Amino acid sequence: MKQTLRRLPHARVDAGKPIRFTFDGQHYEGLAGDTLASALLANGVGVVGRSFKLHRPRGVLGSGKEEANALVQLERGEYTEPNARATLVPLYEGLEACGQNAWPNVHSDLFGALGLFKRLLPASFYYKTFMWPSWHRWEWLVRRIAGLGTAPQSADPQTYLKQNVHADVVVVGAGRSGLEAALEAARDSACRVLLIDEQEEAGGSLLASPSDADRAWLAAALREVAARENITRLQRTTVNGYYDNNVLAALERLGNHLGPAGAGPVRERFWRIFAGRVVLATGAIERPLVFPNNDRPGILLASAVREYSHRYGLTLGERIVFYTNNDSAWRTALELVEVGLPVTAIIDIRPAVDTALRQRAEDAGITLYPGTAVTNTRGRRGLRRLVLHRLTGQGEALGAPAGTLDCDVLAMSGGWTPTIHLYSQSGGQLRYRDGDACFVPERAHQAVTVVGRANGEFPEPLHLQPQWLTPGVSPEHQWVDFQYDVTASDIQLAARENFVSVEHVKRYTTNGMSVDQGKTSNVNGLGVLALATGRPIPEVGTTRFRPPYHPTTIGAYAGIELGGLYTPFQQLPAHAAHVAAGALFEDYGAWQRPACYPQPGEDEDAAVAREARAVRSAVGLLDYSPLGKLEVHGPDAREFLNRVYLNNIRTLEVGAARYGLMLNEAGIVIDDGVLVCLAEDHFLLHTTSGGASTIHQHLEEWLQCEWTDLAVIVNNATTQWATLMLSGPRARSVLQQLDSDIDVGREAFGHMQYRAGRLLGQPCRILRASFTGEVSFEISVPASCGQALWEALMQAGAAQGIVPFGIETLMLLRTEKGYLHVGADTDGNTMPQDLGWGGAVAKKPDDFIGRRSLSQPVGADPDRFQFTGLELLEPDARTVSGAHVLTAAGESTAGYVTSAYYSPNLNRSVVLGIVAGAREREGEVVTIFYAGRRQRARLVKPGAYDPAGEAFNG
Amino acid sequence: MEKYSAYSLLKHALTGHRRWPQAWRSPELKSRYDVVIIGGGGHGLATAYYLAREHGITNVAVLEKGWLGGGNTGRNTAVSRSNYFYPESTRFYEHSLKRYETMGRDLNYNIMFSQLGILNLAFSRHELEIFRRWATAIQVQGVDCQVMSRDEIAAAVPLLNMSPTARYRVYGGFMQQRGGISRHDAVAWAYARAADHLGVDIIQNCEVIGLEVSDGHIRGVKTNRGSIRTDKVGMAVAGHSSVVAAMAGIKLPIVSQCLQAMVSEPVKPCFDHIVMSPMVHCYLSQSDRGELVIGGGADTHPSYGQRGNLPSTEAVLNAVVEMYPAFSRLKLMRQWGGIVDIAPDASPIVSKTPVTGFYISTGWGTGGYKAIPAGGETLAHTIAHDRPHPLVEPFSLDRFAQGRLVDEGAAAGVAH
Amino acid sequence: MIRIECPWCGLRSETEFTCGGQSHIARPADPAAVSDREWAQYLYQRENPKGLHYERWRHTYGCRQWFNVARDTVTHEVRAVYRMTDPKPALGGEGA
Amino acid sequence: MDNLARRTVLASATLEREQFRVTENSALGLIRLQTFHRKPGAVDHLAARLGAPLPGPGTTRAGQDRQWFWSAPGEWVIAVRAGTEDVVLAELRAQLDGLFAVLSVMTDSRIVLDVGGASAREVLARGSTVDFHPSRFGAGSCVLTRFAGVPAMLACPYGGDVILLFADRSQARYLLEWFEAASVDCE
Repeated sequence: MKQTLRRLPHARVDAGKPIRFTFDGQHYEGLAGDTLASALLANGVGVVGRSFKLHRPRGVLGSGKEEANALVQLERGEYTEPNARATLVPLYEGLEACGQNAWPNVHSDLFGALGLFKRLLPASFYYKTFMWPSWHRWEWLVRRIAGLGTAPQSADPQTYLKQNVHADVVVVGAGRSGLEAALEAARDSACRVLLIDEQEEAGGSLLASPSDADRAWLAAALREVAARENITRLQRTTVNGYYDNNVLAALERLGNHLGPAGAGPVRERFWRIFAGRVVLATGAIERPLVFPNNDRPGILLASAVREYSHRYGLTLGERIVFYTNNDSAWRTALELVEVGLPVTAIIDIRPAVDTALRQRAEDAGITLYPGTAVTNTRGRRGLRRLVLHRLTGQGEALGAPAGTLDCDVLAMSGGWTPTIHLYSQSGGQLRYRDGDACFVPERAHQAVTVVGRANGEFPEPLHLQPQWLTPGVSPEHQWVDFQYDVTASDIQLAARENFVSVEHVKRYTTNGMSVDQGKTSNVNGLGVLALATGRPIPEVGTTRFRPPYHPTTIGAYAGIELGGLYTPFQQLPAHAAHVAAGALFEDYGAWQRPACYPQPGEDEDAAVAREARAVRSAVGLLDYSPLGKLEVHGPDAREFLNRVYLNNIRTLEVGAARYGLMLNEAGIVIDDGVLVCLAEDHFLLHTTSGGASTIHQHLEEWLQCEWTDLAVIVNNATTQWATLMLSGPRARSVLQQLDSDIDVGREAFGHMQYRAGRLLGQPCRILRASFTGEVSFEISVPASCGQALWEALMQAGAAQGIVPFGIETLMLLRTEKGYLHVGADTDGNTMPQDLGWGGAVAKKPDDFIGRRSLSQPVGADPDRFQFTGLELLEPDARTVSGAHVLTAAGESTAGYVTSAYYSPNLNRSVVLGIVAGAREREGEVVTIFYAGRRQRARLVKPGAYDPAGEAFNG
Repeated sequence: MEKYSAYSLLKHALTGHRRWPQAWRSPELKSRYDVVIIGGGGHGLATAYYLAREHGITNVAVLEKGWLGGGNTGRNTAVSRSNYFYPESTRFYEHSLKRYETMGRDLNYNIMFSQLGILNLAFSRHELEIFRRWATAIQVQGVDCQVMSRDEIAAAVPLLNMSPTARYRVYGGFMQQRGGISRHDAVAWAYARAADHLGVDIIQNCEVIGLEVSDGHIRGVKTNRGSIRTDKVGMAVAGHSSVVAAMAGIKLPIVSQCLQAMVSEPVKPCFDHIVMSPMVHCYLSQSDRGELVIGGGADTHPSYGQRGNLPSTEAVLNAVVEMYPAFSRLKLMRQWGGIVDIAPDASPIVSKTPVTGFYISTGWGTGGYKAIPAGGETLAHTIAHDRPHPLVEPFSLDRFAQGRLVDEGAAAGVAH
Repeated sequence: MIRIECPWCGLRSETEFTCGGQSHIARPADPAAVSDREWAQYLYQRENPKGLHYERWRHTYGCRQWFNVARDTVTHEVRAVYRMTDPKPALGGEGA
Repeated sequence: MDNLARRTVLASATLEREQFRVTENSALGLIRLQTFHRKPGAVDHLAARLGAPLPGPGTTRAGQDRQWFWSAPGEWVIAVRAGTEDVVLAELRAQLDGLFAVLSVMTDSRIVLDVGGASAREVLARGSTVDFHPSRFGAGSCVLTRFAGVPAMLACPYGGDVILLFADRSQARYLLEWFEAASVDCE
């Protein structure tokens, strides 16, 4: 019956504020304060969803988190949200929702025909069939039918914030017990209290109480909460996870009640809560009763009927009947009568009920059916009639028919399940309490207390008599899990096939695996299983609850750290200059560096070729700042470095520089670079670009954990300095134009030497090493001068034809020259002997990190992959890094191409690789394989360009 | 064993499914077995099945401390693939993949193996080069694998973030079309049903509390349900290997860590492949039920706590939204953790041990599920012949003293 | 989420730390003198107990210091925190 | 040719919202003092020579014309007026002559951000799990933490809502963009 605007007095909706919305394209009107579910009920919309497997027509079952039927597709386009619970969607102007998992719509769904084949589709039927001819032939069909709502097709227009918060006491749930606990804790003004409640407004079940006393109490409590400065209240916030060390995760809904139009940029806020003590006041969820066709629209939980009547002011039906196995539903029925709702009958499976309740019900003119069961329901898309039978004894068997009973609303109560999900996640133990047939907290594992209904403290005794399923009638249509269409017969079948562990039953029948995560079906399922296996419920046990308590927006876990914020880029000191020079930036170990500088009309290859020619013929400038610069200080610095490097550091003189290799303890080459001795107790250690912090941590770990007696301090000075590489035959003459106290003349400053001094008025350090094969100066100045130095050198070099060059050009140049690049030309198996350093190892008198591993049997394998040059035999042939070198027989791998470029300076391919036994096989011809193509190549010494090594002295 | 088929389903429908036989028995524990398998997960059950079928050894007990498939078999993301780098690995996993392709009919149990195809994505120039090396390695070994361009990837995964300005730009990738997902519980149940039918005793809720070893030989097994005499014990207890091996006085090169997986609420089909990426670390597929099945990396600290941890959940979902912006408004439904045993080279250990008659299958790391058939087959062979199966010779326990690690990560050049 | 009391910076979340695995592993005094098997044991063999584990962590995002943690690998409860140079405390309940 | 000009990292880029502000502080020069803290008494010797106690873990102290921040065991960051690093360096070297004390200028390796506004503490709590409540992070507090995924030092030398953030120079741009995204609701 429609009652859009006319609601009962006391209702917490605003009759003065009508709100328009649409469902499945139909226009409706609700009131401010409604949820989509209450508004749909107000408009007499019976069928709001379809079940997952059989597409049974379904109406609203509950009034909150426990809802298993009323799942809708909320909004459209980029704002769409599948599987939204109508009971949790606050109504807002212009709301658009559609039914799901149905065609053409939930009201008349063609897939509903599946219900006719229920017999053929018992639990896990799919494991027993679809094998012929193969699962493939069937899968496409099953895939199409499965699923509920539809995923968005475009990016989320809203964002999500993450917020950390620390509190001494965290209270979850702002019902009566939660409010009491929060106010109690807040008496100590030094105690930071966080009160969290998931509903639109605080109050919990008090919001559905018709009693003026309750409402007054709530108002007063909320006033006091507001007055307490040490209480922070988070409303519309659901605590979803309870992790180790009293860390909780919660989701605050900031904009969902305003809809796409009204919402700000932030949709939800994800809270990480660090709690001293936690109080869980999470209430309890009512259980359905299990009887034939108990899933018909019009059959609701009694607690939901109470909510819709008192909180939302709905009458719901003309004939409201209650069906229960405990006292709480009786009180609900009487409350309804008091506000004038048409409660016509109460059916109770218990033969005897508390006489006082009985008396009050009779006085209210309610027909009573004690010791009676509902054995069937009728009504196509809405409830019309109940079929009743007497129960014998304590309800174990069915007796005589008790006729039929017309009604349009059935309010059922199978008892209550304390909401202990979070408690269970916290590691707390549970105990099964027979009297009320529910699990209650037993022994906590963390600093948490559970209060109120969540702790099994019901305001008045339930006098419950469990009935897990209806005896004497077929279990086939007695639903346990409404969402996934699990019936009592499915659970019995599982037991019959010896799936008797509760986890097996859950997985075999999918009971409790639906989106409501078994909030209404878990305990009933246990009950049915216990009966089927003749075990008491405690022996059957319960499944473990896992986060999230309630499904949680994936975007909220991600927060703002997306796109450019997903992983921080590191920027070069002269970044702006590179942008101005048209750099093509790429990600090199989190550093944003120019790959090359394509000029108008140039593609990447052309740019690299041009830059490479310029460096060989004139001069080029590279921002080399990420070059690792570690400073090692202390009286024991030399001793330490001698243990760290493969090389003998004892003989390194002050002022001298030496190329060195570093291994890990397994003997694998992890880094190389130039080590400079600045003073007896001060060394400058260069690492591969991007390797600086890794190597820094490697050294720190040895100093702090193994050699704690060595007085050594290691600092990572990489970003203190901007380092520019000036390279090419004209490099020196360019540098000479800059005013400095360092003589960079050929004789004064030779290859592999280091100088410190001042350059254009700033401190500077210059290393003469070469990674290009040309004369190179690696010039470091304070980072904030990096851009100025870049500009100065470009200006000074303009006449000499200086060009900026990028990393890809550097890689081409060093490949031409045959210089090893650790990480590219080595892999996680490369040992020094594979690089020709076996001799150096033998010569070194002392132990060093990784040395012992080199003499394990693997180190002597003849077919170790060793660093080599490769010369493609076909003229003008090309290959790629990643191609394989094949064995002589040509059917398996004997190495890889690790660096491959086409050299614009030599006009042929330059190729490096690691190949089995290469150091002994120089001159041999091997086969290279890539993308189905084979090529022939000769193993040669690395270094096609300037083998004599004159250029870098030039 | 009653044959499962559309016909049997129809037949039983007529009697309301009240006559289905048990999938497996619940036998009493005997005092003597020829072989005792510790661990009633996929590997243990498969081992027992192959012992009985391939080697005629049927006096076998499988001891499970909890419920069948309750360990990592029931906690993984159900992916099977053989796109490995080293021949040793590829040979083994390809053998396993072939078994998956025929398992449904071999065991008369539909494990719903969907060969959706596994796509690996590269996010940098360097990674692309490594992927070329990797893909070529697979091809050289004659296994299907195709390198894919940006455009091909964009077409195959419409919801993937292909923006050229994305923090991690997709450079390319490679696909193993035969890779797929299956129903993990079904795999355990299928092997259990088949093994039971061949006479294997499957004992649930039976925890091993000790191993009897004297003069270097295994003699028996002590359980909470009594002692067993036996000369051969196979260990397949992922997530517990160090604990059980210690009962035989053996220390392993293993560290146990927690690996999480999670699923979203079910939605209509929108994701047709299995997509993985090392750099933006998550892997994703959509189950037949419609849930997005999501995995990531293992927690980096040793753990036996089979539960989720918030930081890793956030990290993997952060990666999901970065790669698939449209999934931001979907809801995470369930999340869980399993304990994985990881060897120094992240490769398995299927091996004899210093204790005669004690055989171990461990070190499956994050990839044990895909190895179930081959793992069972090779462990069964190793037990039956007291000699490693050729497929697992490279995966022996003594490879570490040789320094002959089988380190896939190292081969990819990403070890450092 | 694991919360660790850094000996210098105080109680922090695990996301600020790096776990370095088992602690108190003695590097052979003279590596050249040990056998391949002994060297491999030093490199790779680990206690990996279910229960109390002595391990080392680094406050990577804080003071950059390594220190020892005695932690239960099942409950993740941190039983003790001590410096690299401190002796291993006897806490009882060593794991299997 | 002219001398090399220094440039600030973010040039003049700032973030100004009603409740929240982030601006680059280029007035500070930074010096790091380190000693071998595992050697017994090492730290006391330094303090003795400097004639003033050094701030301990989690704290910062004001000295005349400089501010001391504890940044690791046996390690302090000293903030001085930009440009006076060499002077202070020389002075400290003289004071500490003969001790194992490593002094290095680190001005260029760091960005210093002034973070302020009524929402400052709330926004900071979006980037780090440290407790920024005034009762826990007040005047004289100095923490090193993971902030927005990168290592950072946060200090509250004078109390109130004025907080200094020290991070690596190469991540300055990232941090500014992070703050922009994290404070969308601070208008």
